[in-house]
Amino acid sequence: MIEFSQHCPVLMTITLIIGGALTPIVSISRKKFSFWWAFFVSLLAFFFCSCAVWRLYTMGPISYWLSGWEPPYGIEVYFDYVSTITFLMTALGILVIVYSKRYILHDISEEKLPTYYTLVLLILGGMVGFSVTGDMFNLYVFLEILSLSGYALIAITEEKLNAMASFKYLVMGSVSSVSVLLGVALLYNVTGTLNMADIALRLQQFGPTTAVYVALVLFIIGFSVKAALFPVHAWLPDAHALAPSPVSALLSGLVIKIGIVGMLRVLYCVYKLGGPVDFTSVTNFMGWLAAVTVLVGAFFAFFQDDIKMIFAYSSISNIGYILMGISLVSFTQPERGYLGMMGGLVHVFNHAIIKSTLFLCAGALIYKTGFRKLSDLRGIGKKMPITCGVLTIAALSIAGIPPTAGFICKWYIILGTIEFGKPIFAVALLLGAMLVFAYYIKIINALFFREPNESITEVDEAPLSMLVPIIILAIGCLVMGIFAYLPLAVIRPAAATMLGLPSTYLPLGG
Amino acid sequence: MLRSLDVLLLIFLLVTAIGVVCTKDLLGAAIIFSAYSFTMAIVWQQLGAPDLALTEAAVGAGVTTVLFLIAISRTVRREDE
Amino acid sequence: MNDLTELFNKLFVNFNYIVAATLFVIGLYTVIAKSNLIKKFMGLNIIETSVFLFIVSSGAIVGGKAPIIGEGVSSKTAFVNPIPQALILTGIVVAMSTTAVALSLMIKLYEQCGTLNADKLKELK
Amino acid sequence: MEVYSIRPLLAPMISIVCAILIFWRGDNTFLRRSLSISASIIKWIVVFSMLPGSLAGKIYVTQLVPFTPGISILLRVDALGMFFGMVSSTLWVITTIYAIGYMEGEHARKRFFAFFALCVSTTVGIAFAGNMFTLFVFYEMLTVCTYPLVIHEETPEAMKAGRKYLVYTLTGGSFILFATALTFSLSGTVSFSQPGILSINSGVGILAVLFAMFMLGFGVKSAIMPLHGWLPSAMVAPTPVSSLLHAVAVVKAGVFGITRVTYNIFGVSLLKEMASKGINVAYILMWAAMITIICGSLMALMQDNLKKRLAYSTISQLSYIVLGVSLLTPDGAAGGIVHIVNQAFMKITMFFVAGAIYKKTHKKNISEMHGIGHKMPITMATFTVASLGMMGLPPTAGFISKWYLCLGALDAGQIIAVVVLLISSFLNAAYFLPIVYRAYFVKPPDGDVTTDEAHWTLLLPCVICSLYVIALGLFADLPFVPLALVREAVKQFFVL
Repeated sequence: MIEFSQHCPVLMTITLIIGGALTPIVSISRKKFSFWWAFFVSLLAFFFCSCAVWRLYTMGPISYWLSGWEPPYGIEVYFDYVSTITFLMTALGILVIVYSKRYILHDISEEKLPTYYTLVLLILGGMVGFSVTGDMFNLYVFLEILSLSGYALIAITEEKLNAMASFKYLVMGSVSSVSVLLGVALLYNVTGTLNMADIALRLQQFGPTTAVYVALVLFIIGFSVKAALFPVHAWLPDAHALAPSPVSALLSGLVIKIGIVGMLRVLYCVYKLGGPVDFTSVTNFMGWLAAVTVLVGAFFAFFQDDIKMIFAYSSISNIGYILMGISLVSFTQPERGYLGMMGGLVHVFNHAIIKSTLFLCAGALIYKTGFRKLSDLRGIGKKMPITCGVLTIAALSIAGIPPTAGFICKWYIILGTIEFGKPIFAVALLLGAMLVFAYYIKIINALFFREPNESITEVDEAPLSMLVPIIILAIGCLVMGIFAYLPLAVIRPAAATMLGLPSTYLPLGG
Repeated sequence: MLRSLDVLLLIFLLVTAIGVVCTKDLLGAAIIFSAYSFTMAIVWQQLGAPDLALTEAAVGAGVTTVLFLIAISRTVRREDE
Repeated sequence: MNDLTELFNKLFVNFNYIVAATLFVIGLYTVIAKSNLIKKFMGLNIIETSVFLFIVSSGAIVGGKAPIIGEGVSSKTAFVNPIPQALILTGIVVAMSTTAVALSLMIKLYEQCGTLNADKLKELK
Repeated sequence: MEVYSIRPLLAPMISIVCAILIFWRGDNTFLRRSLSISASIIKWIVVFSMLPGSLAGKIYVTQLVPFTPGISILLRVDALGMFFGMVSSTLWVITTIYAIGYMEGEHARKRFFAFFALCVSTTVGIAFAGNMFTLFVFYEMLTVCTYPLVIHEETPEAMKAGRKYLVYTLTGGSFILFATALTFSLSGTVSFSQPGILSINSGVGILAVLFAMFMLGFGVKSAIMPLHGWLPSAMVAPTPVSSLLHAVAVVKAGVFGITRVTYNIFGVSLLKEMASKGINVAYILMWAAMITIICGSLMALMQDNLKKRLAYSTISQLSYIVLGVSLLTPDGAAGGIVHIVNQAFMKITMFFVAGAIYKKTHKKNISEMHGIGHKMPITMATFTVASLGMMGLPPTAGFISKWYLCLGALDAGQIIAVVVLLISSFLNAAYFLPIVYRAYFVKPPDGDVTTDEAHWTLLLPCVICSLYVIALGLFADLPFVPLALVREAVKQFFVL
């Protein structure tokens, strides 16, 4: 078991990518078989991931050299505490695939089913690979795999606007990828290695040069685009709102988190707190941008009538929370950043769960009624009580109402800002949360408390294959909030190791 | 010290790039782009990367150009349309 | 006069980098300023190749040999560093796939909207 | 003495289970009614089974899930919590009976009763919260659960009121959240304890800011001026909601929070120490309360809509409690806290009467209520009793609170507070007695004086409450009335 679990991080990545590539072949005679294949592949990946996580928490991080090549020639797969996000990715992947079974035929023809599932598996594989690799160049490769599948998934429907949204995303995404690649190259130039741990060591030797600073800025720019931080967020609303709902769930729930994971890797695994490069001026700036992002996202969401557009803008706002949390770090006193880091990391998980719930619920409403505007969906709550009930739970959760999942991150980030001496950020966060709640209450009002729309009288509850995933996710929203110590226990070592503290570090309130 | 051939190649690279930007006819731009990629392939060779030169010649000058040509043939030919 | 020679020398030594930077700027200009989507994408390709040029140049040793083991090769030092090239190889393929995806998107867009002009597409929305 | 017990958890859970069952099978009228009533009675029994222990100084504790190191969701029933829990669970029983009668024939009754139960559950949660964090969790839940009740009518006016309510209370909630986090950051704990958890070493300035934030937060629900704007507009809700939630649960949650912060987070000694260093936050709070008392009464005078007048009267009366708490003397605190229950019973009677009149005659305005006392004598009699209580005349409950408040004010040397209380009594008389006068001594316009009382489900709660108002006044010193519990709580606060 121990021997086997060591291979798991590699196995799950390979399973997803090869499985994805094989999908068109296995479903050549029956297009619909591609669903079962994708389901099976994602289950397998989930199993591998569980093994890896189990090993991580019993024996510590897994460092694995592909085909046994020693550094610096081989490629390292490094499954550390931050990589636990892969657990979420694979789990969410299964739910999204199950959900797609009925839903996706609403958006695409049966001919395209294998393509769709291929892309879903590839995007999952890209994300999983991105989170477990210990090699800078592989980071770039996986980033491209997942981005390309993402562009294609957005444009998979025949809608007119989708291709445009996808193209906008593609141009922004390509520029960001190039900037990441350039960053990798600069770092390689200075240190002569691509392995993250090696780079970190050698940076210590070579000291800070201009190239190292430039590389840092390039990484931050590149990953900011992927995470949709404020000035470079413009691609997100269209892309996330127009994609088929399960794809929106993946994109908003997980893909934007890739930018966050990338930043965590670069800032806290490669450059490192207390290392040769004092990057706190950069994180400081990021913190301010994040505060603006929170408000901008929340503000624009207010003027939307399209239900998925609202969710997309609120994703921008929530990415702001996360970035605010992870940028509250002090270079010389890492423990001061602990609570904020906890908040940011917890919200990476919670927002993934909540936002996918929201998008999947929106998908169920669209699937049943064909409407996506709030003014058309009014009064649907009585016809589809379960979907709308779940949507309400998720909406309360994202507004940070206790005892749901969204509240924990709010609590931690506020604690973090106080500990860090920047209560102004907390003000931005609370104001943002208020705005968020204002438009979610608009949704709840429309669903439950307004005169029903006459044209949707013949509507009943969504099919089971769509209900089951959203109910599971809704339970997740509640459990992560009420039994908050469970996710916190999982994330605590991640926050500590990111800051260079021992993984058992436990301050007051941590 | 760079050899003068390299310098010439690099300058030609710049010229073709500007050509790509300035040509209003997309078909022409695509062909200039192909020339650009070929030049790049030779630059790779000069920099001691024959494998890259091969790939660039095949993928950059070949496949990408063909893709551009297909796209142009199925859409517009003039830039301002 | 001496200063000028030195300047030229410096320019020559760094000529690869200068060209890469210039190409980057040309590409960026195309992406931002041109309204035709296909043109935009050519610009993006130029940006990508400029980055590749930069990386390979940084790995190159002038007068070094290709990293291929053959007859009469004994010392390792004269080789060009192979890792950047391996990276670029992947990079070229990735750039090609991005182009493929982008162009197929454009064809789709053109079929639906009848134009590839970014400004006109914005109006259509 | 702390005793582990499941009962503190059981009390809020009963209402939650009841709410879930109503959501599930609430379309059946009989099932809905019997569920509501039986749950409220079971809950009442559970809460009251803890009363003897509480009186004897026992503290019942249920530790729920740990949240983070140093914080857990903790239910802890001390004397003050027991007191508030008792008030809300008793009034739930009475209001449930009333609501069954009142909501007859209204729309969306399933939703109404389910959220009603949820609100009571969260109120009891607030009462039993063992630390600031738990209190905040329930406080926010209360805000959310009340929303569907406020907008029950679904008219544009109701929606507007609901929006206003949310904006006010959630902003307040944000202040509390920030203040709670700051408290945790300063002291490393958020548990309520005697005599408080903060220390003067944190710096007087930051403590003053902290206190101000708590007061801004809780001040919204306790409707301290100028944070009161939501309360009058929220009166568009159906009467049972106005009565239980806007006379008892929501607003009292606010003053309860203020009490907790003053005595269990800051503590009397710390506040006095701060005062000696030049920042007397309690004094400022006292002035805010006094201004609210007078202004609220004056605005009540100007209202013609009965429920609106009651709402402004509530604003004024709530500040009695805040005033008592801010005096920082044992008698003042006792007067303030006991006014939680006294004001609750008096105000709920009045709301019930307003509702009964509306249900019977569809009259909302006082100027239309000529001779209503002839038609509905029992109803109006209960209203009269409550009015006398509001004025603070013996032997009603209102007298007890006013007596203790005055004693406390004299102890604290604040003659001005006594004056304010007296003026307020006159103002109370000025806006309640005309109603009574009009009801009894002005002939109805149609000359019809036949008795025509409301349905018994509406009448009975009025009668019970008004009897209770008198009983509280007459038998204030018996061991099982709220005053005894308040004395126990005050003993804990002032370490007597």
